Amino acid sequence: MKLVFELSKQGRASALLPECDVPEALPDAAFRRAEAPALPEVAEVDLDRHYNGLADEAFGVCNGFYPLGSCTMKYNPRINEEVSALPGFSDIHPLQPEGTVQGALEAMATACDLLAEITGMDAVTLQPAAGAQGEFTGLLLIRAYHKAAGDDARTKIIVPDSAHGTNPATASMAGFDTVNVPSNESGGVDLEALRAAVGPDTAGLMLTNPNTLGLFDPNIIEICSIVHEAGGLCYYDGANLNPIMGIARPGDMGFDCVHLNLHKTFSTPHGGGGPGSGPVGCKAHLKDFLPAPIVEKRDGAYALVNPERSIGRMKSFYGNFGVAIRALAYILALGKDGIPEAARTAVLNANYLMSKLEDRYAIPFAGPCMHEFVMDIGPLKEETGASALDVAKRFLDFGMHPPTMYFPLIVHEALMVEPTETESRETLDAAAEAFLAIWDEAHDNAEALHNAPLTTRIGRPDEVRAARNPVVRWMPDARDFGGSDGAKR
Amino acid sequence: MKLVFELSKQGRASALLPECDVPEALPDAAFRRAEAPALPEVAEVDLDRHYNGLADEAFGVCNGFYPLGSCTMKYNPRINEEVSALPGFSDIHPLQPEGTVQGALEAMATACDLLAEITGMDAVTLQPAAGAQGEFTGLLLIRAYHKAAGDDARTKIIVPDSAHGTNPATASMAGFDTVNVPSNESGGVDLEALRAAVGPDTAGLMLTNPNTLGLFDPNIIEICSIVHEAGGLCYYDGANLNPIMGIARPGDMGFDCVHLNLHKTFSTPHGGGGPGSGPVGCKAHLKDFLPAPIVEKRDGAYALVNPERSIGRMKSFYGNFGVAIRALAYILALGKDGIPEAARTAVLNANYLMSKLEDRYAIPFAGPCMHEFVMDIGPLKEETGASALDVAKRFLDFGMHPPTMYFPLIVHEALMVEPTETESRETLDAAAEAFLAIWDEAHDNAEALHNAPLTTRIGRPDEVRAARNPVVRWMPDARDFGGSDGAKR
Amino acid sequence: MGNYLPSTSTEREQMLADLGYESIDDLYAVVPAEARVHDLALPEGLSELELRDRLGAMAAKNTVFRSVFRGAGAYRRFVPALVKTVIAKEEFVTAYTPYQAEISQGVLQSIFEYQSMVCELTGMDVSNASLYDGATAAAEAVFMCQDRKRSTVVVSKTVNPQTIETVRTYCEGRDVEVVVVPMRNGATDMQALAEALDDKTACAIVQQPNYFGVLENTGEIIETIHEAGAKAIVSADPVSLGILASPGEMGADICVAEGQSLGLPLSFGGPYLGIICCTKQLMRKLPGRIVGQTEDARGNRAFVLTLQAREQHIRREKASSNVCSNEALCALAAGTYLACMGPRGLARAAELSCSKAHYLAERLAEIPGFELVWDSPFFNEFMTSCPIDPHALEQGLAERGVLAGLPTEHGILWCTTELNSKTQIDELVDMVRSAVR
Amino acid sequence: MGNYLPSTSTEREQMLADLGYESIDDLYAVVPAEARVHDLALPEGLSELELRDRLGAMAAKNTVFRSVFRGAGAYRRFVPALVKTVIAKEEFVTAYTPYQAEISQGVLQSIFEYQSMVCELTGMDVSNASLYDGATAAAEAVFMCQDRKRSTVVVSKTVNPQTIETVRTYCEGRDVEVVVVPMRNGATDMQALAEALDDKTACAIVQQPNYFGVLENTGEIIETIHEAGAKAIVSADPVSLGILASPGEMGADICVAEGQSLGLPLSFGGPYLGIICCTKQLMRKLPGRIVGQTEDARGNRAFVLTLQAREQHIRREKASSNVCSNEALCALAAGTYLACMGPRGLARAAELSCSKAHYLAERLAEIPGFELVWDSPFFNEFMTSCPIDPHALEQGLAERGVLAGLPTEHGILWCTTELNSKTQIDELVDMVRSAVR
Repeated sequence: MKLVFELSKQGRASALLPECDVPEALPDAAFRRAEAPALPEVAEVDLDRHYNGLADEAFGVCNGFYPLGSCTMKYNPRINEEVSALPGFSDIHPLQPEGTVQGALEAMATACDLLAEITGMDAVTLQPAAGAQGEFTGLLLIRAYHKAAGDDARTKIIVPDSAHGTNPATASMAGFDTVNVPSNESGGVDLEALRAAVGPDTAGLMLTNPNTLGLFDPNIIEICSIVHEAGGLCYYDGANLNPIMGIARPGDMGFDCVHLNLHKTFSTPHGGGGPGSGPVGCKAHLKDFLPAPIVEKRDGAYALVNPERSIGRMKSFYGNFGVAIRALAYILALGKDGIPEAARTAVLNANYLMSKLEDRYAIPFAGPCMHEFVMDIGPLKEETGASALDVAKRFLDFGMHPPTMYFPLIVHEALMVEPTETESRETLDAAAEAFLAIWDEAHDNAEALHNAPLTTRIGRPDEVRAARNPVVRWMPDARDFGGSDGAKR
Repeated sequence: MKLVFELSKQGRASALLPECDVPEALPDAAFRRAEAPALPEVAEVDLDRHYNGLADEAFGVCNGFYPLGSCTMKYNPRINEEVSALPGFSDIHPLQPEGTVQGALEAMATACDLLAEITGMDAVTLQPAAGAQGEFTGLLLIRAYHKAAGDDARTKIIVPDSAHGTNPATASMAGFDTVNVPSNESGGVDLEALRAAVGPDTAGLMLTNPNTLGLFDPNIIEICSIVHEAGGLCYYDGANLNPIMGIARPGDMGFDCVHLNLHKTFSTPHGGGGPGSGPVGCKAHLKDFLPAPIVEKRDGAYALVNPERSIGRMKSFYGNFGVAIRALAYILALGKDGIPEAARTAVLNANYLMSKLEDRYAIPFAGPCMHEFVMDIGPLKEETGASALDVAKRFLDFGMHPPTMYFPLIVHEALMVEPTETESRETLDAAAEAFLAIWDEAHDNAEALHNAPLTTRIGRPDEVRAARNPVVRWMPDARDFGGSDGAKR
Repeated sequence: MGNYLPSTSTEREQMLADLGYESIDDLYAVVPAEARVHDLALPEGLSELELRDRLGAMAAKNTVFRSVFRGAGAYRRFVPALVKTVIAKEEFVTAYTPYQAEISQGVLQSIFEYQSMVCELTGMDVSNASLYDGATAAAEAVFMCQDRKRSTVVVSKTVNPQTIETVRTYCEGRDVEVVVVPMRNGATDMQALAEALDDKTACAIVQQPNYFGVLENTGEIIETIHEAGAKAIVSADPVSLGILASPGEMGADICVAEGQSLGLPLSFGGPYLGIICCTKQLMRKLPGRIVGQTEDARGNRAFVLTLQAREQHIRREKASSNVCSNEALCALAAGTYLACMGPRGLARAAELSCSKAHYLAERLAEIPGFELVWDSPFFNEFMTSCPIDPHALEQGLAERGVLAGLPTEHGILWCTTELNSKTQIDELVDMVRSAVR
Repeated sequence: MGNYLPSTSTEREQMLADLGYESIDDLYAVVPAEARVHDLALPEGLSELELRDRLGAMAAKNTVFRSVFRGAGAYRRFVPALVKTVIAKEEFVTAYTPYQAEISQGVLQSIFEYQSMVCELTGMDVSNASLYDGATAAAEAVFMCQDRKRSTVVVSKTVNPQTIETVRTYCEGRDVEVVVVPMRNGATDMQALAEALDDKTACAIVQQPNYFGVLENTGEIIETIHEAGAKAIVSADPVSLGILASPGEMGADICVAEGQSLGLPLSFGGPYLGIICCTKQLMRKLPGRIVGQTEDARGNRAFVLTLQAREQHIRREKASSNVCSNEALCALAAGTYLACMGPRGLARAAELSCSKAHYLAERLAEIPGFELVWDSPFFNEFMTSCPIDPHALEQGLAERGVLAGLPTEHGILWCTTELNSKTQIDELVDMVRSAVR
């Protein structure tokens, strides 16, 4: 594929804007740029083909099975795209008078109520733009809570070693130190280690449950108690809510606040890496600290109000509204029966697929699993030389997206498989057959696997070269970017 | 690719419709069907992937060069899709009170006016659904005209031997006999033959100009005169209007009526074979015969009225309205300068591409051509064994759509190439290189060409088998379709 | 001004120079001066922004009704979101007729699937790839039945009048007589039908449910037609076939239908979808494109346009139809719609439409002057009397965002579909009640 | 009720049986009873038809204004039809972050192109793949500048107040001081700025054109910041960069921008697009995803996510940012927008926006009481006084389909873009005139 810049010819353009119908009034030369930006000049027909070509080289849930562990790549219903694009939602200004956006505020309030019910929380904000920002918000709530209580000594956040990297990174952003606690042999939190870790410096615990091994921690209530008894708060990382939504609630487990990834659990599309949405829910004792503004109904009308002791604003306006509309549509469609049914089916599908693989592939922690399971490719690698990377890359040749690779870190050759509930038995069977075929190939000719994928337009890219000699932009001929060999026209 | 029926599992479905909110009231059993139709039962996720898979196996103008002669596969502007989908156009009932559809009627009237100006006609109907139906309409106008004049002897329609098959077929549908006239050595109408053919039985002439060889007939005015002098009318087949729109008008050449293919000249998309739209324009003396209804402005408001001596209705309602909106948008965008500029560029592009090929490939009629040109693969076939089919199929391997094959019939191994104006020089150069490479391949190893295409998912299908033993539908297991081996579940 | 040309004027001049011409006019040398345009009276071209404003303003002048109780051949129905997604895919939208099978399997297979679903729905053996609309499908069906011995056409008065008009126009070219059979109690008059048929009759057309919503005794009608040695053409409502007896099981020779209900918007009357399908005996008379299944040399299943010997580009003046363009994208919509709905979804749509019509009829009957005109069984459309000027009623409702039933010579023709909720119906009844007060 | 499950309950029971379980609850055995939901207080699920009605009713309660004269950080601008087409493509919409480069070249290349265009537009060396929005981009930019010696932040009062608030929230976690510099005649007070900077200052943020539409002397400001040894962060309006001096050429270290103007709808405030780019010296401090060019073993050009050593999944608690999701689809929209517009189209958008604002300002000034609050040069937004209650004016205009400028403590902040035709502006002025009469 050519770069769009490589399609550019001087003077080409589409006729998009009219001539000026008022007297021209432009800024003084002092404010003007010296030369025009070297944006591409391409005719519409060639742009159209360019982006169709790029789309052909993208792979979405619409193209096939996507068992990317921890990412919950479920089907994105088309109706959600349709309703979120309604002009009444998509063409309203965030600073319109409240009286002219009552429907939008109603949608937000409804989404908050439904999410609060699903998580067992008392209040929800839609403002965080993604899970990571939700985590940051949650930790700022915890920080504000302790601060309001005059308790400045609580500087530490406890994080299990199986956690996503965002957890410790977020703790740092929020000014906390991270204390890692190890997993026990069943993959859950080591209670003794936790007891040893908590103390008067404990601000809180961040926990994903089911954890990144796909296991629900049976000690969850005790875990929360231990933290609470030490004076800390418990933060629920909602990345893995999908298998328990409508079945069990973080609030009832003892968590004080929670973030959700609407782009995972609530079926909003991932968009190639965003936009996501990371609403945060909290119990009543944290509600006054929520970021500003939140939606409330007052005297029969919805209004945006600032919580009393708000931690402030996390971003512009009210969050990724368009994403929230999609999630709202999803929850309204599923309703009280559909939500737990989706969760149960996610768990069933994961266990079904795992059962087809466990005779060949090592499953490091005993099941049943929840929505996902981790395979350890270590034994296969030792035996045949085929690594988790090799297995994943070969999986591409079967027209499916590989599982998450090399995560969680506590399993060195991990492949993390999350089928989600929106896959049929036929799809799961086809995936199992592919994995088993690869297992056979590893034993027959592991060398060949190192060259996988074989059927994609490009082979494995040289990532080391990319990082060592970064070429991160196209560069017009006339200029150059430092010492690097920028992509040239 | 599986058939959608092969994805079906009993009981699968999407939750699309609600329960009934009024008392159930259904027809008596006597009116009910014995068993449910065996429609597929497939989940939304699998349907979504199915249709994405089918789309991957379709090739449109959005995917690349499409020089399909006589089809004018120009770029379909995206804005036209957008405006035609506006609820104010797409969600209005054809039988709404006229006061509630003034904008729709205005759009139709505007389109008619613009098309009349471009063709040099006095009135236009948008009713015909496609070019072929436009032809039928035109011939019914001619028939009605002679009938109204009490002239029952005019039973013959003259058609040149280079004409599209629709011309003679239409003449038959309209109750006329067809008289074929041969082409002269320059590819135009043989004037002597025409003079010999006309007479008191001549109802009219159907002519495409430029003709299917891409040649503008220099004798066009004399041709029309000859027919008129014999008492016949002249029908302009608008299939090839693109190179002369805004440059020369059928009305000024002497034609009495004309059809247009909005899906060719006016950039509305072909949709994989329709919907098209075939408006018919006519001079004042035919206006009263136009199909009912047509749009007129009366007392400041638009109204649908039935012409006095209308030939009747060609189809339901007012034509392919949604297609007409796209064409209207196109004409309004191009305007008085853009329309002829598009025509000129279409001609330039055709001549440019022809000039790159004429040293190798035989061009049976001397240029310059108009919007398209015909190559004769006969000499190449004689020399190497590579046929027009072989060349076309090999062209597929270059990621482009082949030219029209084996048409016009007067060139036995014809390839008819129409690049259109919406292709860049780079694209034309790439196409020329592909044709020249194929010419070399034919000389190096013609055998290999017989197996082309090599890079498509399927190779050349067995068309004889398809016609001899027709399997034209999938069949559920339990039933069978006559003696044929219907596709089975 | 737009033009969608990739090449700039500079590039075009260069290309022209490469060709050895000085002016683009040199390429037009053969065009006689008398035919040349001198001052094209078109407006100046518009930028995309202006174009959106201009067309947007026209669209805004049309009323998009909140609720619609009018059908009469065009129906506002539920369209699954997936259908809209599928038919917006550029690969489908911008492709030509699938002549090049090797790169067109997606389009070909979608049509093959459409043909199969149409056969399932109608109970017929063979469907083509579609025609322009229901009315032209009926006219083409007539052409299929005509031969030297039998050429006249009998049509029931209860068939959609636009269909009758279209059949007349098509038959006009060949000077064929079209006999219209009167109706009785809203349905085809059986006795008059039998009398209209004779040994010149090529075929007879009936509609089920008929134009007035009434359920015809299709079986008996077809029997009568067959007894006269003519072919029976049934025009069906495709959604109703979710529960109604199929033309195939009733013995029809040809079934035609307006397919707009299957996932297409109202779009002020077009583009719509002409469904035509027939018994296998008539297969080789079917007009238009047909997709068939075959194999490539490697043994892959493959689809192609087939039975082309029927068509105009081969037969020329001997072809029975000149059709080439079909409504492929509309057929894709219909196929996707049927796949989304499935047998149960389609049945539900039919059931809801029917039940709601009966509820509406009952509720309207509470208002003096709104009686059912006929006591025949009906499906989702029905005719009532109207005690006031129906156009005044229509106008009053229109101002409140509701499109009333269609005023006709017999009364008002009401229609409901799955989109008309009970709330909408009750609201309508209230509006009607206050309108006649 | 929807559920989007392909498997039927029968199939699921069978799968469960295959696994050797009797009940799905067996798989949940580890979940303690106290955490189990007993009666989930959610409404019954809806069919697609009901869902469309329900959400449609909510959407219908919002006013979509015919003309909009309000900006203040969110702009209704022209969006080319092609942009809407591209970002609706399911392959882009439903893909994950492009971890698997071999099947994600389309997404990766689109981001690489986006990064390149952003660099061109801003004059900076390196862009990331995007952040959440302009405000969070500013906050992340602050994090890039902080080290042990220098950690405080200076922000001009003329920066969008939501950006200031967001920076404050982000800095709160690390107890970092945020100093706000006052303004003078609608622009940053240069003397106050110089005084606010000291040897603890990590960076200072200014906005061009600023929140009030006024054009800042960016060059002088950046010089002042650099003289104090701090980094200069410029928040830019990306459309204005079609003609305005780029932050890069003025010497900025980091440029951030709200990218919503580049082809994204207003969407009640999100999703928007956080643009962040910097000098090559700061490249390895840039947060979020970055796409780089490399080759595969066969020598094909290939794109990958690169410089991952910066990111949270590698560095964990040592990462300077926790960002993982970016706004890839919004970046695709922006890249497509910029490719559609090209350098001349973007300049035209900037010129139209600016010219129209000056025309509007002039016309409004004809009405007594609507004077410009400051006499500083402005771009496409400006502040006027208002002789009546601004909310009454807002209300009056809203009833006529026009969204007035934003009422603020300083007056009314008006905005024009290329979408405001002279006709619209004249109409607005007439409405305002009658409102104050």
